[in-house]
Amino acid sequence: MRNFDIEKIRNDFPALSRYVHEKPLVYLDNAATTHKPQVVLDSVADYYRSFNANPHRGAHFLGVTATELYEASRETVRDFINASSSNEIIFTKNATEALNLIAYSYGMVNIEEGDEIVLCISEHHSNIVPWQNVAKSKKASLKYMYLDENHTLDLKEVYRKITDKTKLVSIAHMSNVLGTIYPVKEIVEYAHQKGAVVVIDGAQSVPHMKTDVRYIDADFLVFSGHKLMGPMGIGVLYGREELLLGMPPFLMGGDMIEYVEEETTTYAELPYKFEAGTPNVGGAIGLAAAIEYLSEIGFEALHKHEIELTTYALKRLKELPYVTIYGHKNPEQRGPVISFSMKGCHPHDVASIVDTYGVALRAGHHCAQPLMAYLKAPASSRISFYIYNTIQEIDILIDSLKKVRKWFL
Amino acid sequence: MRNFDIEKIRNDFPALSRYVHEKPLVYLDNAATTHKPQVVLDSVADYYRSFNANPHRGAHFLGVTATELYEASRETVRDFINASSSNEIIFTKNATEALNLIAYSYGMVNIEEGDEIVLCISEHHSNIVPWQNVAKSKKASLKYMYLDENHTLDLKEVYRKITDKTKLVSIAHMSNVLGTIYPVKEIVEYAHQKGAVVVIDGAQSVPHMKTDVRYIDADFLVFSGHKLMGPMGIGVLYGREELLLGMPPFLMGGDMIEYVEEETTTYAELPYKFEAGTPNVGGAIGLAAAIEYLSEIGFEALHKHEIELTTYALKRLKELPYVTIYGHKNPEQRGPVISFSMKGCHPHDVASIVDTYGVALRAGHHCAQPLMAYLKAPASSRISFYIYNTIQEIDILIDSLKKVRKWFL
Amino acid sequence: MSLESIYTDIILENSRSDHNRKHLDCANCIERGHNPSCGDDIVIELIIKDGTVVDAAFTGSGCAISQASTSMMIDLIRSKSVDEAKVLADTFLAMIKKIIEEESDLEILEDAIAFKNISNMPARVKCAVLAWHTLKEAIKRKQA
Amino acid sequence: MSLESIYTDIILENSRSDHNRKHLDCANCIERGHNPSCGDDIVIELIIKDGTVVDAAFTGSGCAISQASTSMMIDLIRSKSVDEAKVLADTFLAMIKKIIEEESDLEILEDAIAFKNISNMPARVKCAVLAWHTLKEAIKRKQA
Ligand SMILES: Cc1ncc(COP(=O)(O)O)c(C=O)c1O
Ligand SMILES: Cc1ncc(COP(=O)(O)O)c(C=O)c1O
Repeated sequence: MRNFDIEKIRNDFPALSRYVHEKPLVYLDNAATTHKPQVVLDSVADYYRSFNANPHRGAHFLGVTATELYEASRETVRDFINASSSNEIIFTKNATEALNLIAYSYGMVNIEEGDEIVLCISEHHSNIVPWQNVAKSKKASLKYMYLDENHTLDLKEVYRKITDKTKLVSIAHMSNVLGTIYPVKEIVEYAHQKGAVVVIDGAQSVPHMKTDVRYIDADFLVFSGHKLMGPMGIGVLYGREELLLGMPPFLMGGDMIEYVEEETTTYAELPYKFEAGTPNVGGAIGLAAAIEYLSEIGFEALHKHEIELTTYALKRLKELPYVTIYGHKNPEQRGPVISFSMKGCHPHDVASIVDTYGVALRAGHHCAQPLMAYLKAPASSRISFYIYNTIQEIDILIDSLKKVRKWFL
Repeated sequence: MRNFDIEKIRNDFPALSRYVHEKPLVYLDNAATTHKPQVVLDSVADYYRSFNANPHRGAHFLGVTATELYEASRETVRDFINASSSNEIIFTKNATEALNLIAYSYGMVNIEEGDEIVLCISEHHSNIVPWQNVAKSKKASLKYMYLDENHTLDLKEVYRKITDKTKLVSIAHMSNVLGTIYPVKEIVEYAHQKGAVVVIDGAQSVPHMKTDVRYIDADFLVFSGHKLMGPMGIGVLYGREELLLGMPPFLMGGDMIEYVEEETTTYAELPYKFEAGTPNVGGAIGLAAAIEYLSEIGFEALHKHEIELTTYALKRLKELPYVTIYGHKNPEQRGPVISFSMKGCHPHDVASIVDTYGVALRAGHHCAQPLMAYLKAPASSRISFYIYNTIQEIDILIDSLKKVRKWFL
Repeated sequence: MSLESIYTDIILENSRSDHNRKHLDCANCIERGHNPSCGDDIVIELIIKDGTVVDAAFTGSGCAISQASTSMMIDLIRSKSVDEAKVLADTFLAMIKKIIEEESDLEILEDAIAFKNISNMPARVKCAVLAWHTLKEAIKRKQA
Repeated sequence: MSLESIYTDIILENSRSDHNRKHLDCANCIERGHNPSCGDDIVIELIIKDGTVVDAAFTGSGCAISQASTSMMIDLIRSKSVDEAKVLADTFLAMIKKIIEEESDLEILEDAIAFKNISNMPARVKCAVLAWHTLKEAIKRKQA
């Protein structure tokens, strides 16, 4: 673990020194996407400047090197989430593609009429719509686990909803709206007793906390590089080898085949079976560089920093009587994501006005409409922190919220 | 059109000045992937350094700008292929995903038992395996158009294979093995008479020749950014608006929805309906920069240069009595791709040996096993040129092939 | 960009004003308009008789921009002919797109001219035009 | 990397030699091995009697490396016991992976030591090991 020097860290991120509307950027939209440290940008550019080639196909030096770099990135990811084998790491374009891959290649094949798919009400659309599609096609039913008054998930609700009919449970480890961290290990254990497989949507959690797929005993885990300081266009699907082996391929084409004849095709081994077409080698290398950057800082230091920010932000927000905060009150029970509403000011007006003070936050349904309907809040404002945010930025946020309030008084 | 100054162009590509095995790199594997000019790398890095955000969701400045840049890239692509509307331009991760999207969302829905899907025998696996899957699922049949002795496609064969039963024809505009340019406009016209839709695989052609989807009257066109000097991880699906409107979405999740309720979802308008999850904004910007770079040089100058290279390469290869060249003898009838075999030397040995002289060429089945089986050549060596290759590089190639020959005498 | 040019007094006042926010008993032309991406969701209700918008009102929720724009539109079209309402909508949309910039050509929009600068806040253009697109859709359907 | 260290005379000679390239009339152990990505495709045929590889041969096509490696393997295992053949295969694979580097431990491979440097040409490692993996697979199946 390297010494947590926030000034030094901020200097690693070129975007953070920019100005917006003549104010220093205060970027509090990290749950949507994170900024990239210079090392990530450099590692991608270096790859293109020195080694760019189509991997897995070339006997020439660039092709061999591109293959090695791509596979080394896979190994970095494997190690990062402690998978048993790099055969279990499939590169996709984002978490959404990974969830769709599971829905098409596992869900459509294994879920049958009358089976149940269980989700949490706070899922992101990417972890709802593919399952609606499976449920509809297969005449299975979709069941939601609802939240308690702390906006967290009571295990009693888990035991109620997961039954012998449940074939698949898919749940985010951390809600992108509420920040709630769900007890996925307990959910997996119970679901496995009931014979269901469990998909963990790690889009929000993997960037913020050590994720050990073997400890959680997850069947599948997905996440996106761009929320973890990596480039856009790269995501990860982890799947237990045994499950992946039994699944038909999803995207088909170059690189995922063994033999193609006019009428029939045999498929390549894992992980290539699920990686059709020219892969995003630059993206994988950038993701690996981001993981290395993160690992150098360490989750322990990151967690300490984020807890500090979240605690302080919750405290300051609570000082504003016109603000309602969603989600768990205890910062230890949540990730660095806070949704709130302001009496008399619509979230979109909040976002537009604080933007003129340089503050980037998000307003809307956060791709979680069922949750918003459940909370009876069509929209909310959301702030979300990462490694490079500071206490001073929270002060600027609070000042700007006070100014918003003035407009609407 | 800017003056075609090969020295200046080569200087734009950092990778071209590198050495391989202590020899200057002679990169002749452009049909696999192309190198990137510095402007492309810069435009991507600038985006991340200055504007990085999740588009379509933010009211904040970075989000608005990311959206504008992403949509401006879409407009650049629209203009590049002369589509009527930017609603017809869907960003994917590569050509393979685009072909799969068509196969799943159009093929699986519109092709029925007894229907026929027509391909050319020279298709890339990415344009075969998805259709095998549709044919198998739907009990439709797959028919191949075979080549004549010039390794081109006689229109008589087209008229023979496309019948009233044909629902879909999918064909590469240019073969990635033979370089053959197929008469796609005539094929589209005939297929339309027969009531079939036509998919053009432009992965090889779009980087080398002006492609006008309205002139060709294509129903669908796909291509990949990385073969056109753009980054990896970005591809394009063009579809006629009328067809896209009628198709169900493929990948599902964030950004492609209108309303999500617990049980049901309504989908967003075009093009968003087909773009689930966080898009590769950096990739789209890089692709647009590559298109602008290419447009500045102009297809006319590019074509002139490539014809010169292809003509010279064919002439020099013909001087080697132990070399057999595949594909059309007339350089005007083909793109800058030449496959060949050398008597007594397996293509993989050729590739490994010329690699030690700095020459990068490809050996193998080139993801076109059915073609290779048809040609009765399990593997071939392939060279492929782009904007930055030179006559001197062809001389180095020929010298290195002579050295290969010596090893095996 | 100055916030004052967007969140003008007139817009803020209208966003808070509830006088057009109601149901009409005998509405014969009802249209829903929504921006799924930000959640603005309104329903406009019109009573059209002999080519005239006899009365108009709206319900729904959204940001200050969308609510003010809707309410000001309702004020403007009430008692106007359907054709005049259409011209107003076209003029408003042309103003936003900066196709019409002459003050004199915009006079018919009265207070709704206040939205002239919304294009300086691109993320909010959709909010400002929502009601007007909905109106055009309503009229088109009524006349079909 | 020098080409001479890979395309050695002994490998080139063996790649051209056809003396092991044939079918065996009474083969009782036949195994196909292939590298789909590069197209190398061989079939090895063995006659195994009382735990001994009485005869061996191969057919198929591929690059010089794969063909030479296959032919040299056939020469090496002919008349050896199945257990010795297994040890040879393990030793060869360990040599390629640089797990065994001592010359003295590699002596049993005789001329096949010529492939020692193939890891300097990573794209071709698969070609060199194809026959040996196929042999191991063949023996495993025979013994199962
Ligand atoms: C003709 C053709 N079609 C499709 C593809 C697939 O492109 P990608 O691998 O970028 O998806 C390629 C290139 O590999 C190709 O040459
Ligand atoms: C919880 C959760 N799941 C899935 C996603 C989808 O990620 P992506 O858009 O990168 O595919 C997101 C982020 O948008 C998310 O927050």
